[in-house]
Amino acid sequence: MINNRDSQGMSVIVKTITRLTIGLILLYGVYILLHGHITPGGGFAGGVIIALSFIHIMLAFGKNVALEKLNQTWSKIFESTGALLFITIAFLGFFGGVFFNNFLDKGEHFELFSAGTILLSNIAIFLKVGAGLFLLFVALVLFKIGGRK
Amino acid sequence: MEHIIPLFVAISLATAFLISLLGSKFKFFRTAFPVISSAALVILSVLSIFLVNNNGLMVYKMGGWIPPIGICMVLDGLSSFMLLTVNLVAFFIMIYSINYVKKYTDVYKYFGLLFLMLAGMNGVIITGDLFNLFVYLEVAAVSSYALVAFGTGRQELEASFKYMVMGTLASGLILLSIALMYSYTSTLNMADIGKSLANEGSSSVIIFISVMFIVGFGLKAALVPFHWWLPDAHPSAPAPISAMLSGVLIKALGVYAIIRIFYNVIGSNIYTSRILLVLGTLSMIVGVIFAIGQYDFKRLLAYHSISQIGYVILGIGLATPLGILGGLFHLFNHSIFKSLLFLNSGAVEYSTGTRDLKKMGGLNKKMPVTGNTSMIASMSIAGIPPFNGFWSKLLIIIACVEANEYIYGLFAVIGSVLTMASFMKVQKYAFLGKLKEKWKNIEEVPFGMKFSMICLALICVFGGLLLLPEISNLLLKEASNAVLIGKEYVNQVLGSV
Amino acid sequence: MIYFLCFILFSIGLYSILTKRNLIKIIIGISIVDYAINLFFILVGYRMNGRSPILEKGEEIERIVDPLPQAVVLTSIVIGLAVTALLVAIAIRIYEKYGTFDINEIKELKG
Amino acid sequence: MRSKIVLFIVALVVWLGFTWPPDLSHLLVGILVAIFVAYMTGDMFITRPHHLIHPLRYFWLFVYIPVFIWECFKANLDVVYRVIHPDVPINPGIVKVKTKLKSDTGITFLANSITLTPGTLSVDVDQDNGYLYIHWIHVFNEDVEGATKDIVRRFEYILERIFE
Repeated sequence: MINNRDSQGMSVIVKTITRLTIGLILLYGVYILLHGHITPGGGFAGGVIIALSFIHIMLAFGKNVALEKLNQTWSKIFESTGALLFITIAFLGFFGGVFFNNFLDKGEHFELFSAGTILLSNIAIFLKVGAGLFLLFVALVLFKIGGRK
Repeated sequence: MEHIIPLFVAISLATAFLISLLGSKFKFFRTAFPVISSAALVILSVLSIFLVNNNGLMVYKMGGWIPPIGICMVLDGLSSFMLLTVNLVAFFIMIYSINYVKKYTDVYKYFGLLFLMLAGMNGVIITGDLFNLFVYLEVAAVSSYALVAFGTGRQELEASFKYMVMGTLASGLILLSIALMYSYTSTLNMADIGKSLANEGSSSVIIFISVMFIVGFGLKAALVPFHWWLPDAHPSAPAPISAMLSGVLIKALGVYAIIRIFYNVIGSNIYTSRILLVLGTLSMIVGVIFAIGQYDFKRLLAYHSISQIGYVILGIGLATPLGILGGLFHLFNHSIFKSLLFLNSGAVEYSTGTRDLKKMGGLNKKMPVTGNTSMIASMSIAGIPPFNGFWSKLLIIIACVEANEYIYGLFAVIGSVLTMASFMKVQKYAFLGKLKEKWKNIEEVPFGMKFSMICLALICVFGGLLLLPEISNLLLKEASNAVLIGKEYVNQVLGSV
Repeated sequence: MIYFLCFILFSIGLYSILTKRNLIKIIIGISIVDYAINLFFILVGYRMNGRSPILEKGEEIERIVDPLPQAVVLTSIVIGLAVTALLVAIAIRIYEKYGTFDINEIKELKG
Repeated sequence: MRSKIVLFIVALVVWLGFTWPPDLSHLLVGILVAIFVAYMTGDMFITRPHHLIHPLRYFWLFVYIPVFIWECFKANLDVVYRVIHPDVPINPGIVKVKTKLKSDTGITFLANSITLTPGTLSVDVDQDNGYLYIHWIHVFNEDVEGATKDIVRRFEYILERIFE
């Protein structure tokens, strides 16, 4: 359980609002991510929103709470996995004859499961962008703390 | 067989991310894996040369989309020639790096960034789409910024910042000219742009775009009015990275893009050739004059890079078959001997810990491999027969005379003489003469470093053989033909869809 | 007319890069240059009275603005993000080593 | 754990709102996404889940909305008067007020209500002693009791019934 009266982070008002909204921000990011092929958005925008929700936790509660939820080792693994997944999807296009071929069933317009590999590519991009942006922020923040000592 | 075309980018990207995922855990991914992967790339480039020789120009449609709509990759003689150059140098640098980078922490990041840079360069060379070229260019450039700062010392950081500001500005200009080009032709495919420009005819917008392309890619290639970031950035990087930057990066990002855009897409005319001639000559002379006064080994080499890029641009600016052949041949030779020289400087720094020529002396006795290979490379860069540098410079000078551009030919000779003078200084201060007391206990560098230096030196010695008709038809003729066909490129690309 | 405003923005960024002494201000100048170019690229695809290029259920496509520059600029923004992050990281390291952001005091190397 | 379940339900409802009209694929994906969201951030969503089942609290929340809108309206008129009056009769300053509310959510709602009302702005909070620091466009009362009566009381008696 997260203690609101912990001295780290911002005041109780910010913490309470963060507690109430953070889940919905995360949900919205996932929505943007999963509907990237039928509405505006996609892997990059969704990844940025999801990364921002973790950055939000870090700003409100301090770095320890955020790193408990998603630590650096895992973010690094997610980042590389995302890129590899994207290349793997591109390689799987050889099943359809050409590199990057959209070999899956395209489906109907405006359905959630349509557009073949684009949804998978979006998820790969999300892993790369989300983890990358979070790592970037963590790197800059932790470096600043280290420099002050 | 045509499926190997996207592999140049895909393999290097996959290697980069595999290294960054597993490199911190397993030693294999920090040592053998980069070498294996870049060896695969070299084999693929050799394969691509034969492929081009058999089939002519090849277009690969990404994802099965037809080119003006989808993104395509184009493999022609020039591309395969550049791919061979880049991947060959990269292969030797990987072998060299395994021993060299032991002094750094987080070695896997080094190899990851190096492969990202390689992916960017291969992508620039092979792509057939103007915006895609910009993206790959930025991939290569961003990883090179990070690699220049890899040592995180005071000088490295400062050089990297300077390099980054200039590089970003150059990228901005390139993007701006791409935007203008898109507004003028409403397409981004290079062949389609060429077609639509041919229909529209010339206009002042095209001149504006050309000027911005020359400034942008000239900044990337470090031609003389835009050169002043290079002597800071290249010496500050770790030695293998300097070899990579000076040897291939400025060529893949700068010279190749200039050739492709001005000869194949916009179409060459008398003004662009004249501008290239003047810029080339200026770089040639100014670079070597600055180089003579330097006593920092790597800084001297960096100034020579500017000078030698001048030769390449001069040869290409002549726009005669012989001139382009000479320019491209010099491009290949320069990447070999300049990489070798930077590797030599890295070996000297590895053993003695200094880059100052005045503090060295007589190193030949303790480091025979480094000394002799650097002797070969110096003679090669100075244009002494029978090394490869002689043949390409000879071709360029003959081409100048043939084209009745005697002045430029004269400048090329002067540049060559000055180059020889400055490398005699290097040999005298660093390797010949009496061994100083301080360096009694130094040792020759480890095997991997020796191996790649010797291999590069052998290529220097036998590089002239590339001009033999059989090999030349395969490699250099194909490359220079790809440049010479000019706007015919457009028809070939659109015709092969 | 509006294109010239982009070029003015571009010039402001360029001015900031060339004359400011503070590393952070140079980074801001680079960002301004980036945004000016992105804005210009977006405007290239504009068309009079065009609507956004989003296909919705049960609608015909007519008079949409050019979607290609938007896709392209999204990529360019990502690149800009990467470059800016790297610039800031290097600037922080420079501050750690030199203790200042002033480029007049950071000149161990001379062009 | 109960907090996670609550967030799961809320997330599922919001997801269905996003993807209206619902069909089977959206519902299935929505359940997975809601589980993910609840797993990642559910432990910080609410601290006292048992309060959610009291119907009286929802009634008072319902009452609170018109009260808040009315107070907001009055404060708007007050600020408009101060702005268009030629003398601009303002006397800005920061006052300290006392609140009886103890819970985090209660204090947050009180502070945000005060901020949303024109003319007053919560600057800082001292939760241990129950003090709020308010920036006021025209300070009527400088002492703690008077200011508390003017600013806090109008919201506090309902918020107390909702959140305490």
